[in-house]
Amino acid sequence: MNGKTRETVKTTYRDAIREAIREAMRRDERVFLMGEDVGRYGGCFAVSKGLLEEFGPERIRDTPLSESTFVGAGIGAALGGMRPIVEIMTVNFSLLAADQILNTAATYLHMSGGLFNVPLVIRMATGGGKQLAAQHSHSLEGWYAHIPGIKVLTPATLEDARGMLWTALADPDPVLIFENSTLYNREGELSVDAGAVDIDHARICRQGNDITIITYGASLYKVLDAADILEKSGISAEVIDLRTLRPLDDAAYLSSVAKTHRALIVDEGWRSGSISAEVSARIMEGVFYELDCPVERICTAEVPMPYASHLEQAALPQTETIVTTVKRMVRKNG
Amino acid sequence: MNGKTRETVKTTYRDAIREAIREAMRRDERVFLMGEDVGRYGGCFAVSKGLLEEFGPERIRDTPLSESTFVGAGIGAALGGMRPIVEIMTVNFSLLAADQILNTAATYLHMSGGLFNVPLVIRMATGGGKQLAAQHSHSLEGWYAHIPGIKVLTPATLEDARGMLWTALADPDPVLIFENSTLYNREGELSVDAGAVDIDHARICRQGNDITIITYGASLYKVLDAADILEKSGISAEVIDLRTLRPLDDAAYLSSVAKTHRALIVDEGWRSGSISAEVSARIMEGVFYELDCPVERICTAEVPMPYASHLEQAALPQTETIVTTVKRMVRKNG
Amino acid sequence: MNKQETTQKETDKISREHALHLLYQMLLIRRFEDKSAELYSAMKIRGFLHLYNGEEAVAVGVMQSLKPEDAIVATYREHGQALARGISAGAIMAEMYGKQEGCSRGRGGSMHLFDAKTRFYGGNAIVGCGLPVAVGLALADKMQGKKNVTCCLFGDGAVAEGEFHESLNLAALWKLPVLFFCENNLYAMGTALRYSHSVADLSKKAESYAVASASVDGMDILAVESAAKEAVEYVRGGKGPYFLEFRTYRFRAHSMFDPQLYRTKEEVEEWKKRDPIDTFAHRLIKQGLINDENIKELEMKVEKEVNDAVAFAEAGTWEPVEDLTRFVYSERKRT
Amino acid sequence: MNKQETTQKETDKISREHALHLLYQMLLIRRFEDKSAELYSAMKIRGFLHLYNGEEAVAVGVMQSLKPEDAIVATYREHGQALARGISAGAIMAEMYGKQEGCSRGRGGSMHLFDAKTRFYGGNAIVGCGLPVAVGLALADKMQGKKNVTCCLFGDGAVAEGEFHESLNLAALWKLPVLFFCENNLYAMGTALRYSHSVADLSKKAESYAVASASVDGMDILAVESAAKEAVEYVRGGKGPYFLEFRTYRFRAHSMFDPQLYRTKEEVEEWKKRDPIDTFAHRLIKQGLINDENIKELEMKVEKEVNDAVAFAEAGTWEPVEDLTRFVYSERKRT
Ligand SMILES: Cc1ncc(C[n+]2csc(CCOP(=O)(O)OP(=O)(O)O)c2C)c(N)n1
Ligand SMILES: Cc1ncc(C[n+]2csc(CCOP(=O)(O)OP(=O)(O)O)c2C)c(N)n1
Ligand SMILES: [Mg+2]
Ligand SMILES: [Mg+2]
Repeated sequence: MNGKTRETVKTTYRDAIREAIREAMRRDERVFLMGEDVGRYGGCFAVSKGLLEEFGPERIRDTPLSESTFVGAGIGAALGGMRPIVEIMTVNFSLLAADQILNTAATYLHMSGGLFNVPLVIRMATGGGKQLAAQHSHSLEGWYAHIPGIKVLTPATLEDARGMLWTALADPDPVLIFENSTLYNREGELSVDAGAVDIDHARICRQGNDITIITYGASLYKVLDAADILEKSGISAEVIDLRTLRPLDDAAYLSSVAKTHRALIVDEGWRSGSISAEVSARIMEGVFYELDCPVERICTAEVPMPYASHLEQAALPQTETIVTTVKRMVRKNG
Repeated sequence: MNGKTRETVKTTYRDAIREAIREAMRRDERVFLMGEDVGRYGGCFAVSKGLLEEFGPERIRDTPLSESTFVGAGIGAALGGMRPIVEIMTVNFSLLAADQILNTAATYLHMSGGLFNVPLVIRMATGGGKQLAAQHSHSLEGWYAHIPGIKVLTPATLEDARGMLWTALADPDPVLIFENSTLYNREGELSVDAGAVDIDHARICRQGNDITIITYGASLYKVLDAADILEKSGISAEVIDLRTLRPLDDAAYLSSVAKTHRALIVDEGWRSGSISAEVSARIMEGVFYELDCPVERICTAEVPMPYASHLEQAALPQTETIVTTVKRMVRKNG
Repeated sequence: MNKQETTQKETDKISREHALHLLYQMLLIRRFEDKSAELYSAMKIRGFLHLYNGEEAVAVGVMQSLKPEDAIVATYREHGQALARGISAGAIMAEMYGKQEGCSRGRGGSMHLFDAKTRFYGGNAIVGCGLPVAVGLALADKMQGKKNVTCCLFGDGAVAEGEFHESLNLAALWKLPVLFFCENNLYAMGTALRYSHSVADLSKKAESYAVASASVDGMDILAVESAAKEAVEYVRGGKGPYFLEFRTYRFRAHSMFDPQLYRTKEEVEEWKKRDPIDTFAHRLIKQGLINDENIKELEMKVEKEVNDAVAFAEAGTWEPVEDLTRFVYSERKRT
Repeated sequence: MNKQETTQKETDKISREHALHLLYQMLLIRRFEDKSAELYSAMKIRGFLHLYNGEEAVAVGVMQSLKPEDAIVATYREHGQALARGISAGAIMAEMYGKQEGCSRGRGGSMHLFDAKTRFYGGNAIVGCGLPVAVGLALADKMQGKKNVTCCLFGDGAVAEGEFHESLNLAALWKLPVLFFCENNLYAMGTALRYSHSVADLSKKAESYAVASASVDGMDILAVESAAKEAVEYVRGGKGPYFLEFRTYRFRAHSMFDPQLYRTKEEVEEWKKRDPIDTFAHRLIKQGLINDENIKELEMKVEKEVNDAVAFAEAGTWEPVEDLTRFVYSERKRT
């Protein structure tokens, strides 16, 4: 949003992340990047391309295939005074490191009675839509948001792609950043002086009065498209990008729903026990008496992701479904 | 409940599970038990004590410490025609096998387009209350319930402890059974002919009119105690034991809430993104217009479990909190 | 023991018929892979596509010793294994098209080929995840008194994962009939072996579990075949697992998104001189077992089989969208 | 190399002062553990309690070569290491009481002792989880040009976990200053070594990662001390990681819930003949370095230290319940 008033440059989500890493490494000697193929290959989604050449293999570290250990080593390096950025190629592989994330990274500060904090940043690609099937396509960021002791960031915009990494690196505790892989090629304008962003607040991306649509990550663009379409039908949707899934910025969406009296949550995760369930429950708890109709959710179908494109697209939340759902919610309860 | 009309025997939750394993192994040659210390040690919670002597080391298999591999081997053995019961000592350790559970067990049937189902049963201890601190005490059953492709059972009663295992073994797909470790010593009467139980339905454990309290696992007893106390104050609570967290039996709790118009969910998991959030969201979606007041939740505090008893007890849901919460909900909205 | 060279003797011994069979299978894989790459560019195939060019001798050589009742667990780079195991090229191609006539109904795609008839248990795309599954399949066979073996294929990269360690230990401890077949193509994506393993000689690792092992030239179909045969006999004989390292090379990129910054063109060219198909064909011709004409014939047959596969895939149908949530849970009850 | 026997020469060389120091530390651990067991029965200590009786020589011997700046990563059976590292008995006892004066504020308990001053990074109760953390600590030291080493202690059971494999490989590949110190007490809970590992000689495993290694008699304090010293020098010299197997035995049950069905009383008695404290004391007396009177004195000093620890724990206070959700996230901002 800064782009409109300041000097901007055309870039992509991928490049924004790369520049964030580059600048963080230039500014702080303690920062380094570690993960599978981040160096010589250039990163499986080309995020770290060129960084090896600039920083060398000591700071851009290709690891063997061993997710549990290189995440655990990230914890140790963080404890030892470094500021590691650990890249896990894809969210599904992070399950091999789930023990280190939940049982170690998230508990260390607490188990030690406040002695040892773990300033670790873990980045990973998430999400479906690229026909990568059932072992490469899930959206588990909402699932990880269940865990106390970690923070969960889901940058949707170029500004957040660039700025959240810096804020995460300045955080004393473990931060997981989920990059939806369909966003890497997304182009846009970014302020030349874009820097660290706040990670404590959700953002109202579009003002509206009839309904609040709450979302995060790649779904944001589907929601914004839906809001454009709805506008033509005279429905004014307020759109909220949660940005951070743990901790949730309750005030942001509760006050919006208190204004619009209706809420729809769009979530690329599986429905049961999703972050959308949590947001719905909190709306219930926080502003029940303001609601004109039940909060609804549009999530990914509860199926391991199918390869075939028509099935995969049917599984994911879509603009059209958002439009028809909102129309039904608003009309029926107008 | 059968116990009241039929011949019963006094037993414990632990023994009920052991007898279920024993009988399943006697009846079906394909069934075997595998896990750390299930044999010579007798099981870390003594569930399998004596089974090695009866069935020998071929069918009661002590494994090396290697959660990912012995769970994966369970998947393979299931694919190969056996009916393995894999024991993971404690839910926290299951994270070492999270990849095999989510990426393999839960996806195989789907990835193969229906060719290969995985009739695997995984049992594990769950829950806090024994001062085992931050790496042994969590309640992640609700978290696992997020995953399509698996079923999640949480036996609370002796009948379910005994009967669910058999039903799980007859299921063509992976089933996770979570045994709350505070229940193992629980004593009670069990029908001598107790057998397989249905796992598709929640159970109304107590009829009531003023509020529906929905829970599962060890919290059931706290809820039942609370209901007794509430009765003395003239509040009639309906108590539902979910029994199965995936798939949820929506009809059971929705129809109850449609009758009582109030709902409280008591869940030993962490709050954010818990199964209680899902139930709350579904109540919102299903019977919003029947609600007299917002659905509330009592969950475990969002903190890695502290060792000190007074802190641990403060973290867990307690009868007293249930009582005061219900009183507030009913009185305020009477 | 090291089986780097096949002796002339071994080549001499094989029948003309068998030689043509091996050659046909390798040619089929090569042509199938090239066609897949074309179809990827034509956007008929999507997702991740990992091709097997250069490694054909491994899959073909290995499958010769396996019986129909044996089980196979492969990786995401498994077209070659699937074809050599006898899954029809059409069913594989249709799978990559995402058609319901595909061997996994179009749900799996290139990385998840499955087949019940040939006990082909994937197509597994989490590196290392197939090893424990293979151990379990072997355990099931052993407990049921079956004489089957389970053949688990995985790459050099997978050897670094913890599951390799756990699986070899468990299989050795329980003396299970598993073939751990490592396709060492020197790279895990863009990470060369020397950056993945502190000890580059992978068969050394097997020793620390007391698992029998050998290394073999994976570019030499006859060397592969004989080493695999020996391993299969050992394992089927109840002596426990066996680890074989096949030294091979992938000629193409890791997947379709790989600019190959991590290796030189010269290195690739050097390895191409050892092309498993060319060298084998050459040898057979030199021996007078076959002639150029025979090869032409094989190539035409292969061309037809691949074209038929594409036609089959093109003619395939889309699974109805209404069926989206099928195959999450079984529809039948257990028997 | 195998260091099973300490030569008489080595015993001769040590000073009386050092001998008394070693003896004191071992006695302190022994008494502390016995007291802990008592307090467990008295329900002052709860949760899981894993005692170190019989293994004292390992912790005490190992710590002698470590500098204050070095880091330690231990398991849930870590009272001995914590005491030998210099964490006060009172802070440990208070921790087990769940008091806020405990070294982890009562949040961790017996399995999670931590101390910043001595770089004692737990107290880790997921078997194997400490190894990657130790690798990372060593990486941080190396990247910062510090000459520290990280000492990672773990059991024979942990060697079977995948993280052992991954961690040794990574440490060797990156030549990191990690001491992998395996306390082989022959059992992982109730599972004897032969049921856990297809190759019982654990130092063999180190070889397959090209990690320097040795096995040493863990019941002999001087053997432990000298082997550890050598390993520390090697690692501090920048040569990469080192694996040491300490052959030891736990005299007590695995934890307080263990009926010990998996081993015989005779076996335990046989090992008790090699009690690291008795044998060392005996040797010192035989040499005339100390006398019975000295031992009495030490025992009284130990008794007092343990009693003071209990008194400290008893006098400790409970953290207010209102603070329950503290230490989930840091309260300070990063500097
Ligand atoms: C657990 C896991 N980590 C990372 C990946 C991404 N990935 C896919 S293939 C591959 C390289 C594997 O190399 P190797 O085992 O040698 O097999 P090859 O591709 O060479 O046949 C990587 C890193 C993955 N699929 N699974
Ligand atoms: C990942 C994991 N699995 C299982 C356990 C339960 N458990 C605690 S200690 C232990 C045995 C470990 O044996 P070993 O490594 O030899 O150490 P020792 O207790 O003998 O010192 C087991 C199985 C655990 N804590 N973590
Ligand atoms: Mg490879
Ligand atoms: Mg041990």
